[in-house]
Amino acid sequence: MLRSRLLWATLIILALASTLPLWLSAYILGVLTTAYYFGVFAMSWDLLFGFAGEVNFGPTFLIGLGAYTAALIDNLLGWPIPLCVAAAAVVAVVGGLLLALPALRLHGPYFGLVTLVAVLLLQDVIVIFAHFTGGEIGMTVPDVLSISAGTNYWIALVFLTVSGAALFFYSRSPLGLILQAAGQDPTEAASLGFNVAKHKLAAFSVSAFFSGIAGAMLIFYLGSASVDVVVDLAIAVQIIIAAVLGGRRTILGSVIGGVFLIAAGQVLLPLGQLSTFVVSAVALLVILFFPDGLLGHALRRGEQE
Amino acid sequence: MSEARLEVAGLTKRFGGLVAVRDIGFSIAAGEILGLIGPNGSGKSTVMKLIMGIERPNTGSVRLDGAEIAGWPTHRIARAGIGIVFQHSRPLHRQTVLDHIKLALLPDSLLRLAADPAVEGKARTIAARVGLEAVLGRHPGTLAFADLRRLELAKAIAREPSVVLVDEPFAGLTPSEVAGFSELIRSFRDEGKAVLLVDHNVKSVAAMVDRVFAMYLGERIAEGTADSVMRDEKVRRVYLGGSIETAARIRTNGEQARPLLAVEGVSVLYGKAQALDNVSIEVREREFVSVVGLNGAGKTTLFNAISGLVPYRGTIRFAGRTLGTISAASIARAGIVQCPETRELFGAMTVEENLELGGAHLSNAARTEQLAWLLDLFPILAERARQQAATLSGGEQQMLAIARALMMRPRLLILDEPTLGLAPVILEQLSKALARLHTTTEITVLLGEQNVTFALPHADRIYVLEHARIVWEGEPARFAAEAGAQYL
Amino acid sequence: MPETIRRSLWQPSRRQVLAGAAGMAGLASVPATVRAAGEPIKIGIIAEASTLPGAAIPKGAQMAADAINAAGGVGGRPIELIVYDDHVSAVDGVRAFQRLVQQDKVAAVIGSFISEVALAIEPWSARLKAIYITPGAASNDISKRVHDDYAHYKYTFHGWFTSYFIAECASDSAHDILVDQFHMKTCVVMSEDAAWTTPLDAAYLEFLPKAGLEVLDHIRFSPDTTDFTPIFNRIEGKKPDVIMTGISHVGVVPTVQWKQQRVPIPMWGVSSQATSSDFWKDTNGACEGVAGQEGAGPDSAVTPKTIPFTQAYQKRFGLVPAYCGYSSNDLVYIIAEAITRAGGSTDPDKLVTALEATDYVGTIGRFKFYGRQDRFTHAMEYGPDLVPGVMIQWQNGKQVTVWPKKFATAKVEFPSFVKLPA
Amino acid sequence: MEAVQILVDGFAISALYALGAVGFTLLFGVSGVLNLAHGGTLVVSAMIAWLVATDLHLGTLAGAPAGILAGMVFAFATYFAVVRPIQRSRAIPREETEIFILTGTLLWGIMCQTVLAYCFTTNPVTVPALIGGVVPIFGVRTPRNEILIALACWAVIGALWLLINRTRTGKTLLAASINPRGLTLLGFELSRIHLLVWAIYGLLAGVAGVLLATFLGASSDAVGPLTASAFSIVVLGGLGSVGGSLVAAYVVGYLETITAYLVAPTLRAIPALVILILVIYVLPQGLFGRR
Repeated sequence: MLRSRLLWATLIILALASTLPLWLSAYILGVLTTAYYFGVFAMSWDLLFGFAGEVNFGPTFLIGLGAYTAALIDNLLGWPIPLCVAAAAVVAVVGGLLLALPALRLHGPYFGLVTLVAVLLLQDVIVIFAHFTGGEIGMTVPDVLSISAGTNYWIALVFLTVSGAALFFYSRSPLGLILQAAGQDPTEAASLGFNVAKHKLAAFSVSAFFSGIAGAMLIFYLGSASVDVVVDLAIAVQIIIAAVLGGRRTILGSVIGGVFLIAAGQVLLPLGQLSTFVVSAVALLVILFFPDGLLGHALRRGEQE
Repeated sequence: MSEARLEVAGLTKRFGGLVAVRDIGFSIAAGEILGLIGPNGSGKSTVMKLIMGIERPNTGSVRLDGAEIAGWPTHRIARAGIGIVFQHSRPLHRQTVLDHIKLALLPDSLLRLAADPAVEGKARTIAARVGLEAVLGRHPGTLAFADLRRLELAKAIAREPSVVLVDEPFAGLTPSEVAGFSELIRSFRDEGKAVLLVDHNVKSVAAMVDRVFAMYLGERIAEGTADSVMRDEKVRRVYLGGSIETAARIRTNGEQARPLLAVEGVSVLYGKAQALDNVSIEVREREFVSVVGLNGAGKTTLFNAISGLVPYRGTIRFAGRTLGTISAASIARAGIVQCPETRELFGAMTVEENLELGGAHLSNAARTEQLAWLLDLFPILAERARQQAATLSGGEQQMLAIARALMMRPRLLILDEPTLGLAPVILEQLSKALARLHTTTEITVLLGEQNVTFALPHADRIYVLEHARIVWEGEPARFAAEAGAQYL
Repeated sequence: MPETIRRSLWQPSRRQVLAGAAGMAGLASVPATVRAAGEPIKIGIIAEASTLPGAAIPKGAQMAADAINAAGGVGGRPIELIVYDDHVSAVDGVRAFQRLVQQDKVAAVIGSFISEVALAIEPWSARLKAIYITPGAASNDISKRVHDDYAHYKYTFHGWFTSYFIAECASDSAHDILVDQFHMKTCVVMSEDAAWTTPLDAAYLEFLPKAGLEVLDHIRFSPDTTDFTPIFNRIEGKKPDVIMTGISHVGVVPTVQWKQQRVPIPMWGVSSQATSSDFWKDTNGACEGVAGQEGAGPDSAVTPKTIPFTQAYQKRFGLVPAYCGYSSNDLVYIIAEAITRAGGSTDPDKLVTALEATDYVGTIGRFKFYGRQDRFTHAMEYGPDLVPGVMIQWQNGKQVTVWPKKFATAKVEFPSFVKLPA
Repeated sequence: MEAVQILVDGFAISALYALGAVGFTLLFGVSGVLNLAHGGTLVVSAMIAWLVATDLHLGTLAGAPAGILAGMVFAFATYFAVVRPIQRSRAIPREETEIFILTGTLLWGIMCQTVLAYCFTTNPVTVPALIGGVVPIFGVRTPRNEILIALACWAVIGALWLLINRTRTGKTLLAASINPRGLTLLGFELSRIHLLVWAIYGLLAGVAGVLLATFLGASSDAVGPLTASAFSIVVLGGLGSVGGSLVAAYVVGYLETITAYLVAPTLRAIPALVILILVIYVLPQGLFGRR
């Protein structure tokens, strides 16, 4: 049975991943740490695109909201990290609901643009209130999760596992089923008695919840929050690419895509500027030749059996 | 017969200017099957959508067990007890048949993260009832067409609705499958459900409905038992255009004429649905041939195959040359020009511009000449020359579509359902125009119609298409006797 | 340097050199052409090859490393540079820094002329206890942090003028030339909205009045502004005698539009991109008359080392160094000396002590770092006898030094459309 | 006085926006493709124009055509390397072609940006204006070049209008945007029409790019922002509606200029964005949207 095989594979990979700190250099761990948070971003995006059928060009709107909320609270109120993260989650969810409202009215490129603009606006607001947010510079946070690469890695891995499990089971649960139906054919879903709006709002909140937390954790790992890390459209693009690369509608595939993007970017660092070029070129080729994405391809194979 | 489950009264729906449904009213009692029939564009599907809340009525009321539900959101109506079986649906690719049925059984709650165990059992019973038990574990992509329809049926009845709406229950099914479905639908009646069957024509549903409600151009034209409706004059005129007459026509060309188009053993599959089954027809030079058949019989598919718009098995030869792989556009340039059911006009452009585009491949001289001739053939278009195509009346649009096709100077003109949703007076004009084409030009015409009276006078030969197969071929004269009876 | 890349489109030979600037692998593995032997001393470089100043960092540093190695290295050990590009992104900068420290185990990191990036790296220099020196970022906060929390931040040094001193330097020059020679009385401050300009503007507002220029207005614009017409019009509305600029991320666009629109007011102050010898071509000569603060100019000997270095650099890379070229070169020497002073040890704490004792005459002046009591702890000391700073002006396609007097090679001239006070 | 200034300055900018957006919307209208590498096309033509005009010292008169040509070449590259493969791929389900084209062109744009940054740095380049100098308009000192740009933009847009409404070829484009199936039935090969529209797109974007380079300057960093602004203008005007995007361009252009003058240069972009969201929310099809 395919499902269980996927489960086993995941468990084995997790087991392996958890041993990495024992034999990998601090630097590589650092790269993987960011990659894991990135994976959560991509999974949350896939929940919206793959299941709710909403193309969100602005995942960084939710991430940025979370990240900056946490950063501001930590700086201004000096709350402990867990509280900051919790607050980040709340604000992100509110943002998610805001984003969901147009989603119920608009479709295709039109909704896409709104999400895009949401990011640009957030960016501008951050710059305007530079006095608090540090504007273009970004702001450093007094607290960090840990300075030990190992610990940071563990934290990220645990967080990735938890949110991965949550999102995966949500997507595979009855709710996920309904969501998928609603995303694919709202009319039919409605005539089966499902309140499409309700379920989409739920999906947006869940996606926002994890994006927000991940954003907050990321900046507590990096020790600083800046627009080009958690808000910039370039990041949003990377997230989308990661999800499509890993395989739409697979949730877990997004992690693979995310790790691939970040890792590739680092491996190619000696290429200087051109590293970005190579990564995007590879991504483009994958999209052209394996449109189902890496994991999606594997699963599709499995289904044919 | 018990009290009315579903009561519809004074239902009216406008889309912009056009009135799709005008003052429709009927009621269905528990344990009753009502057939809602009418040709394409008669508004019957809109009525169904209005009941389901997919479209909001402008005026009128819809009562379910006495409670007013008009204007409710669809999901509320569904939960109130109305189920619908869509004709076309987009199943989820990654879920199994069982998952799909389970989906329909799930509560609309955000808190139920795990389906309760009973669901599984229920789903299996339903599957067994509609005859899906054999394919429970398969993905929709791998299902036969009939099974997909069964799946739709299963989903619709999962919530045990007291009213079931079924859109074209038998479209694309083989006779044996039809029997099976009829059984199922009758069983709904026996459970005291109120059932609404929406279909193009009485015939297909006659066997099982208690009453029939016939619509045309958004209005009620007849209501009563299947037989009474079939005998109803209005209905006959809509479908047959009155008594079948066969204007005796002078043979312009005899058997010896060379065949222009030869369709040999052509079959077409839409996904799993057999849209054409080993069809062979022949059209000779300067001949007018009509393919008559009910909606969904496969006429449009046949024409699209000829025009190279759908992939097919079998061979199609035009003027001795096998079409096979040539692009649709080049087929059109080669001389087979189709004037489709949907007309495909350039709505935002003027009549003139539409015609101009039709003549784009001609030399300037030829174009002006052709244009003059057509404006003479359809004088109304001359008056409307500068008007936007979208703003024309249905009849005028149809004439424009035909004229635009003729601008290409086709050797073979394919006319698909030119009478669709047109008022009788327009039919007259079209009829005349065709007659003139026949007598004054070298053109060959292949006409697809469900309106036999329109088709007969313009035909040298007739093919009858039914359930994707050619079931009769012959001269108009023999049609009434041999095929006419079983046609409606 | 990018502009060489441009030329190199038809001089592929040069592309190799560039591989250095752009893809650092080339340089990283450059074997020390040396008599020096033994375990090499690794120094990390974080560059922005896609920007004018940022691309000068690895070049300047490489010149120093080669020279040191040719001269026998540091106590016999060659210097090896490991160079990464941060794509002008804070997070990439941090990653590059982590990689240099944790993976490549470098003794110290010279990196980035962008305050945003430097400020993001600084906390990591503290957390990882690794020496970090910026060769071109200006924000006061870099050294302010060291001052406020010395124990934590002491591993960071600031190898360039702080915004505060840049403003002071520009204001002094404005006083000597604009006020005394051209009788100017009023100005408008025009700065890009960025980390380094916040303190710069504050200092401008403090020094300019003292220098005799009344500040009529203070305009900040976002670095991605493309249309400067409204800004120039607003400035013109105030009728100032001069525009005091604070621009580094932008440069070409405002300069070109300034010329196109014949804005009758001269631009003076800081214009980092104007320090690149390619600025003339990028602006199609629109920069005629633009004056900007610099460490040293190509044509005047701030120290005996300035001109030889400039010429060697030009010979090797085909252009004169942008300002980070000078500082990066000097900083490699300074680190090398510090390691020698620390008895060859690369232990960070020992290095900090050694660096604090720095007294080195480089290409742009005499380097010292302020102590923990000074407000700009670990920042490069500014002053006539230390690193004096100069004003460079574009005249007929050449960069000439116009201030201070003792280094000046030409008189200040402004283009014809500029209206000067009677 | 300020009012006049805003009027004059806003005009040239808006004209440039309009020209930048028209090709984008035409492309969507006719072939249903949202080309998110649009900014790339503009910058490529700007850079090549600069390369020929300044770096090779051949002057603007040689640079401009070179840049326009480059724009067309890049447009075709986008079509053949990214868009067409996706459209023809059997592995990609029809209903998802759109998101794939979006992602694909997005990636293509990034690739283009990095290559430009590598060869030309992120520093903006400017092509010398064809005519220098300034003339006062109602007392506003206006560079002759800005006037030239406004005229050029409107000349090109006018030519496009003539092409679409007065020539047979143009009408087939219009027809394709209304009802492609109808065209096939009339014997037109859609593939040819797509080639044609990509060529026109490349031409329009090329001209816009070159003009941009003589006015505001263009840098590889501008690839993203240029795409975003064209995208928002086009959606505001209503996807596929050429007239709509002209209006939208002026709305956005003037909003920005007004903000820059009356509020603050830093806030320039914000009001336009807010208005955009509001309009789309109230009119989900944009100002003049058909679909």
